[in-house]
Amino acid sequence: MRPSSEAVDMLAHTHVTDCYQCGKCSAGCPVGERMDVLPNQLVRLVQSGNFRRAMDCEAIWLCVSCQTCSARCPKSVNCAGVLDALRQLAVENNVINAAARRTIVFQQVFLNNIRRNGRLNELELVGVFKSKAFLKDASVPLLFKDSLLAPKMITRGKFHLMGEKVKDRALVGRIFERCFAEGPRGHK
Amino acid sequence: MRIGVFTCWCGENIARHVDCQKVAEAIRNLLGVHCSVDYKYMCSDPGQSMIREQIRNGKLTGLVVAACSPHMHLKTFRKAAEAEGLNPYMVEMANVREHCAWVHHDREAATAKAIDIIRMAVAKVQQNRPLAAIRVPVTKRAMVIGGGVAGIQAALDIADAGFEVVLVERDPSIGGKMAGLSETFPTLDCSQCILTPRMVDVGQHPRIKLHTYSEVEAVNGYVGNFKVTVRKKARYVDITKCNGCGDCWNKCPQKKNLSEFDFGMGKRTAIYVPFPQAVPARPVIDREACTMLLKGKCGICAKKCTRGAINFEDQDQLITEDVGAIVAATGYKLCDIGKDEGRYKGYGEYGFGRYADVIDGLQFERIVSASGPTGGEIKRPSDGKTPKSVVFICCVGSRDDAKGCGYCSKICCMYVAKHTMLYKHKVHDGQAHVFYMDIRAGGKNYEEFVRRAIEQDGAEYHRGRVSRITEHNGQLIVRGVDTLVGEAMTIEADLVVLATAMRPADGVESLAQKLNIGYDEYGFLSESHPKLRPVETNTAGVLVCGACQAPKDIPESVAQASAAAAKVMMLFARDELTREPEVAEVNEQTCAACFSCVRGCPYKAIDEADITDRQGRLIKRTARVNPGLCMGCGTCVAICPSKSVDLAGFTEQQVYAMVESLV
Amino acid sequence: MLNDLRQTARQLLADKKVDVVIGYGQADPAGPAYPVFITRPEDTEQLVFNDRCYNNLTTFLTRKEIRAMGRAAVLVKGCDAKSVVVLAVESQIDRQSVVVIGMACNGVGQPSLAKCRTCDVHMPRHTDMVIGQAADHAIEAKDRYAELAEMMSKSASERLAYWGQELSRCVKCYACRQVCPMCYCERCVADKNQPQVIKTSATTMGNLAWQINRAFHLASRCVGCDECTRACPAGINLRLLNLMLAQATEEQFDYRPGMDKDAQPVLGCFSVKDKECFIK
Amino acid sequence: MSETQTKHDFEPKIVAYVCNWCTYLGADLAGTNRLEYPPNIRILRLPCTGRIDFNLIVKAYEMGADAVLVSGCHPGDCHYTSGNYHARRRWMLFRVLLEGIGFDMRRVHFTWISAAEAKKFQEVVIDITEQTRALGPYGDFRKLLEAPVC
Amino acid sequence: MQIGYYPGCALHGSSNDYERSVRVCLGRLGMELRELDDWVCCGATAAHSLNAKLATALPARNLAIAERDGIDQMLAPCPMCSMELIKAGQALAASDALRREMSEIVEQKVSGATGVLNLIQVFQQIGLERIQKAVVQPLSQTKAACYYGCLLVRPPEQLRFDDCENPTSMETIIKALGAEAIDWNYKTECCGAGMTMCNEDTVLDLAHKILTDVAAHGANCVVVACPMCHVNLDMKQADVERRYGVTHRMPIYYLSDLVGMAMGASGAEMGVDRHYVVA
Repeated sequence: MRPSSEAVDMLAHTHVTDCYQCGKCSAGCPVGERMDVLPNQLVRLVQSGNFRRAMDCEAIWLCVSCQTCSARCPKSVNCAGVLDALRQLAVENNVINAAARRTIVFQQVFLNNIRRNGRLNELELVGVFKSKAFLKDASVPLLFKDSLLAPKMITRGKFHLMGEKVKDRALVGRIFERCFAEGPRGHK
Repeated sequence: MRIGVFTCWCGENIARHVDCQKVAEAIRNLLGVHCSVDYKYMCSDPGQSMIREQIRNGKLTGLVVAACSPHMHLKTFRKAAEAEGLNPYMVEMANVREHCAWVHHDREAATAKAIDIIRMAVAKVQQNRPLAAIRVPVTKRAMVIGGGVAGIQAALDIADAGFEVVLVERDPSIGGKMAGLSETFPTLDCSQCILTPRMVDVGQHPRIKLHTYSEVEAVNGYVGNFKVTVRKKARYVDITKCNGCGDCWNKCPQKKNLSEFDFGMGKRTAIYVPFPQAVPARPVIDREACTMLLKGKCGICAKKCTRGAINFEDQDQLITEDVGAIVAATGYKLCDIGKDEGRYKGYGEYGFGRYADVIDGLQFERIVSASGPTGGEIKRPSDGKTPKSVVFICCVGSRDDAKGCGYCSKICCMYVAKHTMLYKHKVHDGQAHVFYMDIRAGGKNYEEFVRRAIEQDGAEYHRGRVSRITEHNGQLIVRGVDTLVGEAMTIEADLVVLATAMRPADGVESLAQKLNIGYDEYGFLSESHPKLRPVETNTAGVLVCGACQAPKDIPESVAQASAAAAKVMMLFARDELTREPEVAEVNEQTCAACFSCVRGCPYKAIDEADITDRQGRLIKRTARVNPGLCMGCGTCVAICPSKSVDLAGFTEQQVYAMVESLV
Repeated sequence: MLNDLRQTARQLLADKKVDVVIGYGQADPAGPAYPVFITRPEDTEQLVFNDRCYNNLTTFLTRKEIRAMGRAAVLVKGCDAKSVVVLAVESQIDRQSVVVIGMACNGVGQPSLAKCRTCDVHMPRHTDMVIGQAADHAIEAKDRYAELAEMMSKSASERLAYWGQELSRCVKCYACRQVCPMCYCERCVADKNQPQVIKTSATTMGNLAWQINRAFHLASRCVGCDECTRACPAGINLRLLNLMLAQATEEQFDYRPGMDKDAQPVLGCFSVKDKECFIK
Repeated sequence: MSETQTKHDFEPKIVAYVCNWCTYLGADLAGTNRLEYPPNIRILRLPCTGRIDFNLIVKAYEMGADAVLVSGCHPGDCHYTSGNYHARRRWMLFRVLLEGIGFDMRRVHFTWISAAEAKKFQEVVIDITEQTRALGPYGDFRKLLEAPVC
Repeated sequence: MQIGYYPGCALHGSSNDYERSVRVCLGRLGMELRELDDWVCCGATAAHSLNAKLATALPARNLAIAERDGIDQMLAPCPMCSMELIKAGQALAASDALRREMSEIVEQKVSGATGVLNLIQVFQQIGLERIQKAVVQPLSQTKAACYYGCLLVRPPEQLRFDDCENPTSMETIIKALGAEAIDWNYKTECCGAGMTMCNEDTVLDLAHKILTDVAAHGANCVVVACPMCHVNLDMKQADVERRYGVTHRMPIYYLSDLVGMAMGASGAEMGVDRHYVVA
């Protein structure tokens, strides 16, 4: 799906044109202070078709999906959904900046983990993510930091060392296959 | 019947595509047609003279003019007929210009169609019956509902023109919202100074009958002849005996009731006068607060009253007023954003109702007003401290489809600017911040006024909305954004004032139903035409003005009130009204009294009626049309299963004759 | 059940609560029951109730002759009970002054009439009392219109041909009008001649115009007692016409006449949200 | 150039029941704007669509109409506030009956045309005329008209 | 009383203290949990970020199992799981086409009719009176800050059980236990939730703000009903302290911990000893 405001509307189930730029989304955003482009500005970029800037900013990768912006929007624009959509479009269009990389790798590792096990194997997740992320971005501290916590976690019984697996893993595999059949986003 | 048919050439307009002579020829042989002539310009003086001559000489009893659209000249030809003593409703037009000559260029086909059109008209006119215009007497007395600035203006205008006015006000005093305002934009003149003399004028006017603490219970009748039932709520004070000395309210022990006039910012007693300049300056007992009425204990006011005006046995009274016109001026209220109410969702994120120092615009008016609970000193509600930093937030509830209303409340931009100025004039070291989305200052001297607030009085304007207000150690933390800078911002404030949305006053929908007038999805009363009939409604004789129709400021409300008053005077300038006689009538012999028509009539013009014999015994029931209310749409005709209703001018006979002429 | 019925009727008459009981009598146990108008307590032994009690007796409630007899009690089956509701809504009867005796019913006719096969009101509703207990019958809404679905599966010209054929047999005897509890007009539109709304000429068109009028005047009012169909000497299946409008009324307005005594009637009212996909 | 200049084998008869305040004025405006359309339509002016009884529609076919147009004000614009809403609901049910008895629904048309929609009026009339012309005379119905009863 | 139970990955992994707490607490209240057979992960943020269809299909698989096994109500103690299940359920209920498509993908008929409840709602179903009656050790020393975070109350169109700006349902329960619920400012602010792994900076910053406001309003503990909130406020608390040079020492309890302890369970029984910050 090429970037267009209709594409964003569809992905986010919303009407971006409804936004009248009051800024309430940005005012309430818990990470707004760290964003290079504010949520209301992102919506404006989508409105005016400037997707390159919208996809290439750090802000969309800082979003914590807390839904505060959508919940308070006086025009019921699903702002959090717009950021979700921008992230999807960025991946699809290969607009991957440093901020994006870690998150994308994490999410891919996460989904692969689910695809294999049906449920999350946290130890595997941490391990694979840290090593993969390190290969792509040297600023990610390798295993060390969390491994400081790991012994404590194990003593507290907070990890299944082996992790759990669902019985019908074949079905999980087929579900993934069907969902990815029409492209990485699940649709044409 | 002796029908004359007059086919007009309209110069070349009709004659170019329709062979008018051939048409006249063809029509001449129709049954009932006495004469059929064609002429170049029927509407011209010679044309009309010819028609009149034919009526005279040919003793015509019906007339068909085949020319342009009836919307163009039907009235012209009806007048001409009337001048010759022929009933105007015996005249019909056949539209052979707009519906034929102008749209068909095949001369043969157009001529054939023109003949068909005229045949239909001839068939109809054969079934026409003379009709007499309906005359209804006019009661030259008006009712104004609502005693705010709009109602006051309308009442005074009508009364000064020499007509009696009944003014009905729900609250104990007239004055409305304006009586509680501090100073008014863009001149900063004192609201009470300009309004209270007008209130006194109303109170003393020989032709204004004032019903305060009263509400409209029911409305019957029609233009010129309304019967309005008014509920006068029990006041527990006989205002004819009371002289307003104040002994009662000064001694009342129930002092902790929130004052409605101060929007809860001040307190009042259980027996009270809403504010010192009230009209009438007579108290009322709040039955929810008076311990005598609640528990039968106290009665101090009665003991103190030297004139015996207190009456705890007082009851609501229903009175009926006959009036010829009604002006609705019920005004507005501010959206209560603290709680959910139907489509309006509470603004939990602003903490209104939770934090004492988050107030609305009208509450701020009382805080800055010299007559207010703080005597005009700006003190915040929680601890009485003078706020050094005040944040004003625009568009709270307005322009907010998700939680409030989609429309712009129109007056807030101006009064927020005014608030910042009043604040700065009183707290010189204070700082006012405004969060706005757009500044809408269209009006004489309005834009200049807003600029003054910013340039001279130093209000800080930030373009953006506020997302959340929290409280920390008595400070309000306002989290907003300045979208022009592109930065979220946090302001620590001592007081936050929300410019909340203007909504129609409570109960306006039920009043609209009683008056049989429309209202929009928000409850604002509907005018008849947004541009050309801005104070009329779809019910003749009912007018609207002020903020009950849409958000408005004072000058607009007053202008509209005078406009409504002028419409009332127009109505009262004549002794009787004439109405088109094309109204429905029930055949009471065949009516089966199923009353579907009563349900369906858009004007509530059909009543259920009893037919009785001389001894008063019920013979049968029937539907009956009130010709004063009927507007002639004919919906009842189509609804009636036994075809016992018919519509004059478009009777079943007439319409069937037209269709049948098409064979 | 029969004893209860007779006892109730006797009591109502004896206590002067009513002046007449409109019920069913039967001379030949194998033949159909017929309406009887009982005015004396001792005559209540004539009353019967069985699966031959076809008539919708509520039609008599609006008849002048019956009104002249005074206050009435009327026996109703579940289907007939609905017409009482409609008559009250349409101001034709004062519900307070009529005693409505509901009779539990498992259907009439042998075999059961079409309406009984899709009936979901074997226990009458909105009555003053119900005598007896009916068996439980589970009916799905779509079953009510199954017969119609079959007809609607034909093409338009086939349907027109069918109705042309059927209505060519109509003799305009107005038996359908006579038995219908909803046809209470003092002067039927069919008898109006200035103008003549319905053609009187002996062509199928005149019959069609009459049946269109009858059916449409019953739109969202017909309770489906099917008396018109039973009364038709030509055996025209008038029920189908009524079903068309009943189905549309139920689908569009979620309304079934006579089911809810407080519901607003469908015609003579409107909603701004009414569908209008057929209007360009 | 225009449709009407060509001669056709069959010229349908079309009856239009229109509201005085919208569609009638729309047709007036079509005239003022000289918007040409086929001359097959005969317009009957009624105060409001609320006045249009279903019997009038039946009557039109009885009188030999090949198609009928019923037209009034858009929802919300009724001169009498709600006549068109009543009409809309009635037509909705009436159509069901017509369809049920096998009436050719391509011969009955409902539209909203405002006083300003001259162009729409023209287009509607052209459409209906052409469509009806293509359908030919309503023979099935004529048969009923003439068929004597058994 | 029996109710379906969807633990989700967290409760079977690093937040198994939460599962233990929920099981013990609800068990004492006579609520039997019937764990969903062979449930799969809800997909969490990763699914709806990367593949919209998968974000419906994974929850649909779980809803299909629930329908097959006749479970009409199901507790999902993790708000993330709960929201994903609710969103999928609502989407399924609203669209014929989607029901058909999803039934094919998950190879089982699914209609989306199963009710999904969060922990607070389950307590509400049990009833305040019943909880109150079960209290044997009123928590009179506890001054709790109830922390809802984001996904318990947002998006409000989907989750309508409490006021999204000023929720009070947890407070009501806490008060029934004899504890004091303090009013504070950050109860619906986000803690960073799923960013724990990939954006630690943000998480520490948000957690710090929350913990600071809690302390400023005089609370002596925080109550949560979300495994992610717990991780960010409890496990990461030491990091917050180190980074901002402050001492919070603020114990973070699950709502079920407090209910359980008020009913007489020991801290160890509720798994409180496995928390990082110990009271």
